Amino acid sequence: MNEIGKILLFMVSCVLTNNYIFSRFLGCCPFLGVSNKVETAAGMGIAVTFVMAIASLFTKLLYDLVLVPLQLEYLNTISFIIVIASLVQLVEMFIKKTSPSLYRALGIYLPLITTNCAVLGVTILNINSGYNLFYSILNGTFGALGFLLAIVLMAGVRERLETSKVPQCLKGFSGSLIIAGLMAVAFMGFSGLGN
Amino acid sequence: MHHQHEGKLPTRNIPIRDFVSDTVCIPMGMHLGAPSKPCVNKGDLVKLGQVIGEPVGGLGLPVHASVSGEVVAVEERQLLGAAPGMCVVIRNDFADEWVEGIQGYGNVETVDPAVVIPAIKAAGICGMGGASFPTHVKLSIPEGKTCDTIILNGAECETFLTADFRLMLECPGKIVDGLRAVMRALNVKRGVIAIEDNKPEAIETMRKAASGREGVEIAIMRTKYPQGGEKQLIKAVTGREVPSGKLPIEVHTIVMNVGTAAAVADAVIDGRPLIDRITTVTGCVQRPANLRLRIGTIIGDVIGECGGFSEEPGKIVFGGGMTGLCVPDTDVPMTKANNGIVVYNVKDARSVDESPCIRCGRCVEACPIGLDPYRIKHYCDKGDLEAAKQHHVLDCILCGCCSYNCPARRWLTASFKNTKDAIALEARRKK
Amino acid sequence: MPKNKSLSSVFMNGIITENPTLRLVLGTCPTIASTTSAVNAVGMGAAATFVLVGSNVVISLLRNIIPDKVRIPAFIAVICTFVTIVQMLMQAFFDELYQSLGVFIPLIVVNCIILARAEAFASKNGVLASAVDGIGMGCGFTLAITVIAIIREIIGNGTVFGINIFGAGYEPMLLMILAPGGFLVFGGVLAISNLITERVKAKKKDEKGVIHA
Amino acid sequence: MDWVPVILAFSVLGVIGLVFGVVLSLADKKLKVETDPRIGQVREVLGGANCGACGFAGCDAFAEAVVEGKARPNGCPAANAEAIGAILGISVEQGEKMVARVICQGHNGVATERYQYDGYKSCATAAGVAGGPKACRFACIGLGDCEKVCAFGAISMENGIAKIDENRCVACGNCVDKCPRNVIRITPADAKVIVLCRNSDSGRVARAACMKACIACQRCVKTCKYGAIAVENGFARIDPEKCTRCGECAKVCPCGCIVDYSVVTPREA
Amino acid sequence: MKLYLSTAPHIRSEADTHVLMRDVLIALLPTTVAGIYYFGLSAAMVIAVSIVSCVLFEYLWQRMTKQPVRIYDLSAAVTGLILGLNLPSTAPWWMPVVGALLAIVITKQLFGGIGDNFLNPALLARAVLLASWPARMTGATAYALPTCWSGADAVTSATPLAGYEASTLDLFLGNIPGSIGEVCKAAILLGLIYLLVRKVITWRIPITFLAVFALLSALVGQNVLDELLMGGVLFGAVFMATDYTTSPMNPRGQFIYAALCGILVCVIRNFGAYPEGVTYAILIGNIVTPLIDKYDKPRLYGRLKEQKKEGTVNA
Repeated sequence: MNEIGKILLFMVSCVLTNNYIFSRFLGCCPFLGVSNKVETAAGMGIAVTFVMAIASLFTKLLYDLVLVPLQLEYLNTISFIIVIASLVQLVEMFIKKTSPSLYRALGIYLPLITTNCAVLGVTILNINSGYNLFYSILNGTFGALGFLLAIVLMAGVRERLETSKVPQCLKGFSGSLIIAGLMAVAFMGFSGLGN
Repeated sequence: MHHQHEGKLPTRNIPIRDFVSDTVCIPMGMHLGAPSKPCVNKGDLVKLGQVIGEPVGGLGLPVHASVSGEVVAVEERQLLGAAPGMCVVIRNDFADEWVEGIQGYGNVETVDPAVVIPAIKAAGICGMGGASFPTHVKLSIPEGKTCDTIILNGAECETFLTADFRLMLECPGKIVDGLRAVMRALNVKRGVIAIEDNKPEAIETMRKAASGREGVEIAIMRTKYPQGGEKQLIKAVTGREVPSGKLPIEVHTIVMNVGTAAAVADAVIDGRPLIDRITTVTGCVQRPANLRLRIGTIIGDVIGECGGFSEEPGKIVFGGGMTGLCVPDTDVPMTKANNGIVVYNVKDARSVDESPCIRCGRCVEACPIGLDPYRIKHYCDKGDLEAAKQHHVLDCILCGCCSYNCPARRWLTASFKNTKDAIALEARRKK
Repeated sequence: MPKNKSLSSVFMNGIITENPTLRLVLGTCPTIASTTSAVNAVGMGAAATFVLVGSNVVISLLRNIIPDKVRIPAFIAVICTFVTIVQMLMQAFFDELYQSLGVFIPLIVVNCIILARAEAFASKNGVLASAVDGIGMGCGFTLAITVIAIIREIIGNGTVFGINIFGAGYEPMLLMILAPGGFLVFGGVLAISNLITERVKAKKKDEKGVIHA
Repeated sequence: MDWVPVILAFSVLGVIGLVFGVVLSLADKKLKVETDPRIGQVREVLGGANCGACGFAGCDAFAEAVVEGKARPNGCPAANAEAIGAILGISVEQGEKMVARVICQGHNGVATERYQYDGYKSCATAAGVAGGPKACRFACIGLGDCEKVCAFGAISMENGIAKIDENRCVACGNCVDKCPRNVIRITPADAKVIVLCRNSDSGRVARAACMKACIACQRCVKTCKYGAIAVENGFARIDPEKCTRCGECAKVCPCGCIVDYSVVTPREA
Repeated sequence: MKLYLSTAPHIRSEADTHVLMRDVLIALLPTTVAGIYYFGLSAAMVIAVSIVSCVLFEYLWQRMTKQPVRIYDLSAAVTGLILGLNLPSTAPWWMPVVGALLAIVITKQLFGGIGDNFLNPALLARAVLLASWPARMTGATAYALPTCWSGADAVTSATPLAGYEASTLDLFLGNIPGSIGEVCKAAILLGLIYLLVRKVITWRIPITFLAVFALLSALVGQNVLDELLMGGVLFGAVFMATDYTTSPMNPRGQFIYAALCGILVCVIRNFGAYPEGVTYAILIGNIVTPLIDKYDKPRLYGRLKEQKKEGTVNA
């Protein structure tokens, strides 16, 4: 298959087949926490997409240009986290400045992108899977789009369930986890796509 | 929405007949707007057509004695609304002697257009299709607006009712006269009598009556509830849509009921005030009928005239099945706007408890306005007025289609009415 | 948190009152990812406990030195160090476990539990208390994920810690050790824990009510 | 021991930290937005029920208004005003404890029913259907409009009328606004002796409508030694200022429409 | 004489929840009969166990949580029947029971019961069973041969679905191996006609679903007729994608949803790891439904943009 087809399949598999939430379990905290309104979920998803794409670029460059030549590969975790934390700070300041309402809605979850394991996860996976720079960025961007898709769908379902008579003990995280589980069952249908 | 049965068969072919009872109780608040002020006292003798209630405020209308006789009480009675209303009770002496000074203008084609609207006001006419809006106010076109079409509503899409149908069959000339009077008064060139296609006889009769009359045409519409709703009627006849929150005059249209037009003809030609109207009495009564009833006739008497109940009654409703109002007992009087008395047996009267919404989407499909009734209901139940408003609950015309079609038997329409009232109340409080 | 709390109550706090997984719902990702088998869960729990104790102790030691403004980056740096140590240790001694837990070992860095304890407890309490808190929280985490893992392993594979318990006739429900099973079992266990908490609360309230009346 | 990798590691991390530190501090200056941390603190003290009793659009808005000095700290009936004052560094008085009370005892079987209401379960709707199902125009309709608006779960429907849990009630007044019959009143919590009827019809009509209706017989007025009771508009009313909570009036009331809450608990009443 | 009073409307349509569900059961009858005819008593057993356990779980749950018991609305029976029809006739007794637990308790009741589930209960159950016991659910190991099987013997050729080869007529009549309910297309069409005549469903979802699927299958070069008749496409489009609760409310949304399902079936069949994508396609459609409902609004009367212009022209 030609290169473009390969890239397309890679994108599809990043978004659907190897969805960060439903098949890699990365980024569950914001997925469960910031998914009660579609609009805020979309905002969170976009913020994560932005951070993940840029983080993939920076960490890959850092790794290839600094850590590998200096034989300091074992420093990857700590140096990546510094990069991500700084990027998140920047995004946070930016959102605070431009959209206070979005900032209020995302609340404590913005700084939590730092500890969003999907972001650190994607940078480490990029290295572990041996992707080149281009594929790293693709993986970061489309993986994050998969996260965006998942969190927006989740928010849609949860918004709808607001009107339902859900038992008390299933309100909050426990119910969200079960919704996520059922959604993961549906997403199994995508397995095999793009591989 | 198509009804499985329209309930019109029992009375469809029964000619109108008169019924006069020995006591009438005439409410002062039969029209939209402030109730009239009684101007007679207990013990007074009144004649037919004598003014017994004087108009109050901008939407006020006079009320006339519908029988001659002695005033036996002027008191508050519990009617259909939330609060009790003032009523004048008259014992009929069956003399039917008209009060002096009743003077008509003769032919509607030659009458001075300027006298038509005052004559309508003096006759105490309000919308007789159910809304009871004072007709002279409706016909007063606000500054800057124009009217090019007057539509007479002969759709009678409501279930059970045949009063307008019989009126069209038996008094077609009067209806056309009324329409012409209004057209001349407002200098409107086009008058449309709109009739649903399930009433071919009425279409035929009206067509004959309208032939040769200037600017009068007949429009045939598909039988589909709520075709007779003001907004739906305008859309069907003219293709125009009344903007949300606006009156029909915004699209240069005025809609009147055929019954109102007949009353207008009486008022203009003979100077006769509105003292009676045609009403369908059907359901669980021995002899369903179309009766010409004096305003204020107690419905217990009406049911007696129809041979009494045929079954244990469970519910008595003024108006049709989709929009009618329930009465608390049989002591309630007829009003100007009441076009039907329908008696339900106990089984049909009972409503089933609401079950959970199954999201079948029938309410969405049925809504003639294009609302999301299932969603609005949720906000209404929660008391979230703001969200309900955002989902356009104020555009609801309360036709009842959503509730009718709901398989979970949910009270959609009632909750919308509730919320609309609450929003209006809140707006008033803020002022 | 009062300073004079006994060490045992600090310890029990982590296991029951503020169980990081079931009460605070922190660290959901490793919970779902590492509960495919009981062995994985215990391994993950042990690794997280090690990091938790280590970072808690170090941060508690440094709590008066680290300036307030840069405390979070400093905490992360400390945690990172311990994670890297764990990574190397596991690679050296438990390579199989390390391979099956994969990317989730370095991701202990971003496990919210550890940062949350550093911020909420270690930076305000003494070394010993912090160490006990680390052990308590670590045990709470390990216990919770092991319970989830055992449920998943029994239903999904018919085994506990790799030991077959149902015999050959049992047909395991594969889904339980796949992705959705993780979400569902975690959700279910959480719901049951909520239910128990609710009941306990209601009972307490009732007792109170009786006293008042 | 070879020290080079160690120094290298430290310096690499140092450089990375430095670079991002400089970028961040620059960005911080450029994108700075001031927020008052006290808003969050006040918000935490408020219950978060968003009941609207403070007159603001929810708890967030109230917290902001309090910190900006646009609202009084004791404006929230649900929160501890002193706690808010402590955050703001000012002293405030908590107002007198008020509770909402249902001025009606027209339970099923006590109040006469004119017809069977069989529609949408809402008091406002039922009140509009020929004056409501109960013969008394002043009675609680009992379909729970107040229960629905209560953000504190203090109201329940029992036996056809509303019941208020005074421990949960914060007197926000939402139920008062919602009731189509104005049957709920905000009263001082310590006003223990209350006339639970406001039927202003004549005694005969009132009695026909409800067995526990005030018939304006004046017996309580005569019994009261403190002149605290007056019959106006056809029903008795106790002035809480003058009332000493002696409960004598409750004992003589022939209709049982005066209730002494210090003798009967609200649950039994 | 004491009257009952309420607000309007005073009349209601015949079709309440019970009647609608009963109609669905009737529409499923031909399919059920055909399934039992082809696969014999074991199929009847699977279906019976499935229905009984679904109704039982619903009853027990509602009793346990002190809700009004609503088993008489028949929704649990419909779920049970559809679940049973989704299983192969060789399924052991415990599979429909586990399926019923998943469908009724996990998918439906945990989220509040009828009308509140966001996934089709029977489909979710099928998907879970398929993922858990693939060999028991699909393929040559699971599918019994119909009692009047006439095709080539077993796994000789590689038609994508079950490893059997059959004529188009056999595909249509259901004389092929497969899940109990999905084999007889003639019976399914009969059910579709009944549902349409009784106005239980509209044509929008099933026809759009099938049309989009057929179009895409043609585009990727498959035999359209065979694709339509193979597997559970028809059964899914008629009985499962049309589930009220989990499909969009507004007509336009229904088109979007059905088209999405059609596309996904084709994609999964042709490019995914599963030979049969109907289950997953509809589940994904269910998940997207809340978003469709949120953003797709019917057009409001009186909110025309060109209103003003048109008004002045007429004046």
